[in-house]
Amino acid sequence: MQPVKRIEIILDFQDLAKIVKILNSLGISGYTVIRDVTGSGDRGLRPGDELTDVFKNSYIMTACPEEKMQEIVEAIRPLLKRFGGICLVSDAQWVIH
Amino acid sequence: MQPVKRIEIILDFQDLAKIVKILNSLGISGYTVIRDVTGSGDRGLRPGDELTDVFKNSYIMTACPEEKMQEIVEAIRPLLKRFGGICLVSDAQWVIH
Amino acid sequence: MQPVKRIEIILDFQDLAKIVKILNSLGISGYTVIRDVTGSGDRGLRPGDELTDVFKNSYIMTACPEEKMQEIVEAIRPLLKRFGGICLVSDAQWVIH
Amino acid sequence: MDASLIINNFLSPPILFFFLGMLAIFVHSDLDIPQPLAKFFSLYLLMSIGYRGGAELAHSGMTWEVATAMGAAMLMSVIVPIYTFFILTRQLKMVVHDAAAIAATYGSVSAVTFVTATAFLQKLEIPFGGHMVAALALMESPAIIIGVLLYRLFTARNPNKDTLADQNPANGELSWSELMRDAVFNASVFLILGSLVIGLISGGGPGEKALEPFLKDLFRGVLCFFLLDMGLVAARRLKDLRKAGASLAAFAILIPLINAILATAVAKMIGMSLGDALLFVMLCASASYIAVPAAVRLSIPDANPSLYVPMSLAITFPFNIIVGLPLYLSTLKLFWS
Amino acid sequence: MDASLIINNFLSPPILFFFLGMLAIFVHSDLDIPQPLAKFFSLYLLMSIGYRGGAELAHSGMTWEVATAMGAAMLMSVIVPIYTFFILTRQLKMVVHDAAAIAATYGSVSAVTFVTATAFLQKLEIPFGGHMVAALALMESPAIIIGVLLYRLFTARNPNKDTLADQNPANGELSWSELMRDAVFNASVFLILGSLVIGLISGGGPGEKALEPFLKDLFRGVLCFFLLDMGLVAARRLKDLRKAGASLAAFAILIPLINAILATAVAKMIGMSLGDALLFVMLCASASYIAVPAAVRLSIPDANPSLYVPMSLAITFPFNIIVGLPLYLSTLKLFWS
Amino acid sequence: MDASLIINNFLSPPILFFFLGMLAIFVHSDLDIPQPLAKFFSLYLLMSIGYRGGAELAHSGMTWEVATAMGAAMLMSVIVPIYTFFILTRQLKMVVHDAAAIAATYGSVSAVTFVTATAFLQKLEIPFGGHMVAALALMESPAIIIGVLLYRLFTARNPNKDTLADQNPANGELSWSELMRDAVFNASVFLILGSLVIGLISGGGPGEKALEPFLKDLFRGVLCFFLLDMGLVAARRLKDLRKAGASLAAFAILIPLINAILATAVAKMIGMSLGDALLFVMLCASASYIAVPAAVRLSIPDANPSLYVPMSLAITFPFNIIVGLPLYLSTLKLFWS
Ligand SMILES: Nc1ncnc2c1ncn2[C@@H]1O[C@H](COP(=O)(O)O)[C@@H](O)[C@H]1O
Ligand SMILES: Nc1ncnc2c1ncn2[C@@H]1O[C@H](COP(=O)(O)O)[C@@H](O)[C@H]1O
Ligand SMILES: Nc1ncnc2c1ncn2[C@@H]1O[C@H](COP(=O)(O)O)[C@@H](O)[C@H]1O
Ligand code: NA
Ligand code: NA
Ligand code: NA
Repeated sequence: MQPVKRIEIILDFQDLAKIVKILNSLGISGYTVIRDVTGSGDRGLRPGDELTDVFKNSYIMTACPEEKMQEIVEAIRPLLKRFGGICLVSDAQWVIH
Repeated sequence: MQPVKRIEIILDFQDLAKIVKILNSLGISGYTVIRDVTGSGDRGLRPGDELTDVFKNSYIMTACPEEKMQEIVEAIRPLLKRFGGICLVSDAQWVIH
Repeated sequence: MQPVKRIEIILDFQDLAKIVKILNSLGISGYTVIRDVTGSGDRGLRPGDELTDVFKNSYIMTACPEEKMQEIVEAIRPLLKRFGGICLVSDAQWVIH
Repeated sequence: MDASLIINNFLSPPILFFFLGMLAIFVHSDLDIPQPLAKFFSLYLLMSIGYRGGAELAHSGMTWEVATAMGAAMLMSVIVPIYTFFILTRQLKMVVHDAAAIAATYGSVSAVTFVTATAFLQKLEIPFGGHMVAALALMESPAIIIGVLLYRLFTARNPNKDTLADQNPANGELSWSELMRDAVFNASVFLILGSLVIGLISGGGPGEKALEPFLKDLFRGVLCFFLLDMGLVAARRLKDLRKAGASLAAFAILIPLINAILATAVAKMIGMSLGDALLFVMLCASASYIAVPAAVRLSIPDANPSLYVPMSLAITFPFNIIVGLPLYLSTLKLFWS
Repeated sequence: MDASLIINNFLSPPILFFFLGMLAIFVHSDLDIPQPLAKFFSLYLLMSIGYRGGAELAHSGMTWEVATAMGAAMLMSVIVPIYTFFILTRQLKMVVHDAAAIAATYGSVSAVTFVTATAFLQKLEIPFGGHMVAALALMESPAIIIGVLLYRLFTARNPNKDTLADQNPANGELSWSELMRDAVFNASVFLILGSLVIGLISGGGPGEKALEPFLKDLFRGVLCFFLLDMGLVAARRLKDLRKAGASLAAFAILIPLINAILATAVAKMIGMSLGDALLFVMLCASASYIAVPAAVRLSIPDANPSLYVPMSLAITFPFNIIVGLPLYLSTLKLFWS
Repeated sequence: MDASLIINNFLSPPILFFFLGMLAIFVHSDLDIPQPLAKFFSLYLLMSIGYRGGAELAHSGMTWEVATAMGAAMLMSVIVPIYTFFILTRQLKMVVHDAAAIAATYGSVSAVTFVTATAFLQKLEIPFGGHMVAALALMESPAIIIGVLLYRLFTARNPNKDTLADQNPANGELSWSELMRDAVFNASVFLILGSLVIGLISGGGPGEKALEPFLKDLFRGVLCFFLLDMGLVAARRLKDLRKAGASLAAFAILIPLINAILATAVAKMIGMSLGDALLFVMLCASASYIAVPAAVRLSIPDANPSLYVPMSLAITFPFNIIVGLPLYLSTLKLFWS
């Protein structure tokens, strides 16, 4: 097993493509997405029950080497600042296969 | 980045509103929900394939300051005792933005 | 609270049953599943927008005692080697109830 | 017994699609109906049956016939949970909480069984009254409440309860308001009753005609699709039956038969029409698997759902729509002709 | 005023199902329409209305009547956001970003309101032109663009902006291409316009006939189901209205009335038929809750959605379909007879 | 060549909705069909085509015509994967695993292409036999099995295999039972065959009539909706084609043409009717993108899905339904008149 950083980002459904673009531009090709997620945050409740996809969230998780983590976080931070959402970083062990 | 506690709760779909109520009553306005989750636990398989929403789970995650964590856990524990479900707490770094 | 290992596995939707079988055979009856998950990895993009369920992922998480973890990881590793997917292990505290 | 009726039902598309769903599980096919669709189809069937029942009731009006049917429905949904509870605890030596849950299950009704029966009657061109839909809605809840009362009556007070029952409502006693909400305002009762009232109000007007293509013409096709899904789910639950054991499996077939006999007698006594009688018998013979689990979960928390769910879903439901439907009708015909 | 028209509308199935949805929330029923279904039904309604509008336009052809209707639609969707913006900022002392978002909301239109109005006209057998669907599509975007322009015109430059506006596009200025995409190519405008063009091309041919059972016959039933869901969502948003306050709640009813009067005058002036006039009035009176939030989110990021969404969804929409529809028609009838 | 036929097809609603879907991606619209709905529509189309084929077969009975059609279907689904495999490995110097997967793709068939062709024939009022649905079901699996056999025949034994092939079944050899399940009992083959059998059993009876509004009348409309989604998905896959390169793109158009010529010859030889011949040609020209990926994933694990999926989904499928359909029919007309 190999230590990695597990970065979780929760943000507007409609900003998902922007995050994926950033990850791709940083050469990160491994990530997992849960498209339909609801929640609540600084910008109030996002119930996800409307016809428009504006008021729901998406979840992205990527496991990356420690040295890549800082780079990703820096690239994502301005997006979160502008559009809202959160980003958590935690430690994990990658099962090598 | 700022250290936080990442609390994950998995419980019956129909108890979701109760957890949200508890979080609100504790002044926690940041959380993320995945409504449709299946699984298995002490109360057997919850396949989520029936017409009734009784046999499926929901997932809630909230990232909170360390000092809030204990309070949340204590408020949730009796609910888990009565209705089933699990609660995990782990460490994470919140990306300040 | 009791320290546990949090094992997350992300793999092909169609291999989900295999993982559940392995967990059952190891006596693990507690796990949570998110059936429809998309993502990208070594085997390219898995957009989850097709009629066939072949190009989408599932997510399984199980919290288990430390001593069980190694056993689970060893049982799962050959599956990941053959069919793709990832497995992450992290630390968590189980809220006893 | 009218064998052609049985074969005829057996070979009708809805039943065949139910079998197809079961077969898919047995041969390990990856056939799978997305859950939101299955849920939509059940909502559609409830809305369709409710609206059309209400519209028909608007035509026929409230009659003596309607009142007696309601009374009979009420009666049966009180009797059934009580007598089955005692069979379960006395004869089958079952613990109180499971007995109460199973009694509620068999006292309450299955809307899908009812819906399948109406399609069967329509095919045979046997008329039935719109008020039977009201009977269906009426019969969903009482048995649940009686089941919970029996549970509370026959359960010794839990000595640990006092330590738990602190200020926090999560620990507290049974919430009657929650029970009422789950038993009376659960989605299926609510939608059937609501659609019935809408049908009553707007039936006969131009609105009824405009809704026909959606609410009436598609009905049979949607039922086929829906029973395909029910077949998948029922087959998946079959393996849970091992836990239930042979005596509960027998119970899941015998009680519907007994209830059908009781219902036949009651229907004859109050002079129901043949079509109404069949629907009434089907209601009494059917077991709930939607309303009951929702209400029982909180009110009889120690009841084991892997007993009462597969019993009603994987035995009683298939038995009723495959064998029961033609069986009950041919029996009724003996007395009604 | 034609009271029977109001009662008639009040008791029509689509409106009754809307009430049923609201009631479900008030009695805490667990009735819930799966979101993918609700989304499908809205796509279906847009496709149906678009295709049938296009097919009818293919029959009638492009006439002077069509051109003036388009002109009137364009005019109203420019005037409304501007005058409402000044009412909001001057009279109601609202901050610019919220005023701009609300102005865009009331300048743009609600397809579901339009669709409900067409069902209402069909029931009353009042004819209307297919080009009104084009007017609907035409009216969705301009108000959004005007709202954004007003916002940018009346907002003092943010001093922090320069530090943010670095190379990274995520920090940069408003992306006009993104705004255009959200305002003009958003799913609802795109699908309505696309279906309209397909209807124009293939209308009259055998294709039109073959699509009727799906696109036309099911329309009313799907509308009922859809309004059931709209009732659920609207009732859930009602409690957000407390934040909006009484003056905005009044705004959400008065502005539709004013717009309806303006639209009546314009429709009379250009000599629209009764059916077209009602649809035009409904469009002007309606407020957007699909296209606007999507576009406003990026273009007026500081606008508070818990003001403009519940105003349009939980007040203006129900008001228009329940009271407005028969009210506007009976007013129109005074001038058109 | 009958140019009017091509234009006519080009302007038919299903094809236009396919274009609309592609356009939505090109203009970056946020139009999106929820995946559960797209899946439901594909299940619906399979069920509809299966049931109606079976019902028609019940009317016509098993004839010599049916038997020869089945034989021809079997023959083509054996020949096509073999000859294409050698073109791919010899002419295009492709590695064995990708060649085998592509050969299976082009040997197997696309139910959606077939369904679009039946709608096309119905519009032109050209009759066709219900047994062609059986041919469709028959042709899905053999090419997959042949593809896997070719792969195993032409792949040098992997020296690492022995270390892997321990007790754990996850590491072991190809599971033939899994392959059979994926190839023969996959959802689409299973549902088509099952519905066909149900149609055979219940066709002609009152059940058939009652299912018509759902299974028949809605067909064309659902097809439009479904092709709208297919357009979205196909356009999203287009960019993957860059990886495939020009020679594979050419392959994805030429092989359908060659298969169409072969199928035309076979159809003429065994004396198929014009309608049956067109469906047979469409089947042979079509490439799978549902059954094949499911089976190939485990059986030819090293095959690259970003080659065979976009080839069939983004080139061959659009080519066949837009250009192929009228092209093949006008060619057939030359020989059949
Ligand atoms: N403390 C938190 N814990 C978990 N999820 C959060 C938290 N804060 C925000 N979120 C998620 O991030 C989304 C956007 O947050 P915000 O931009 O703060 O409105 C919310 O709707 C939640 O789904
Ligand atoms: N050890 C575990 N790891 C992950 N999820 C669990 C675990 N135990 C229970 N769960 C989840 O919690 C739900 C309720 O658990 P229970 O109340 O034990 O039946 C299960 O259906 C699972 O989704
Ligand atoms: N580094 C990663 N971080 C998060 N998820 C990943 C990562 N790598 C792969 N995955 C997930 O695992 C799936 C299968 O990965 P693979 O077998 O590498 O194609 C992907 O589609 C992703 O959902
Ligand atoms: Na019963
Ligand atoms: Na407006
Ligand atoms: Na082929």
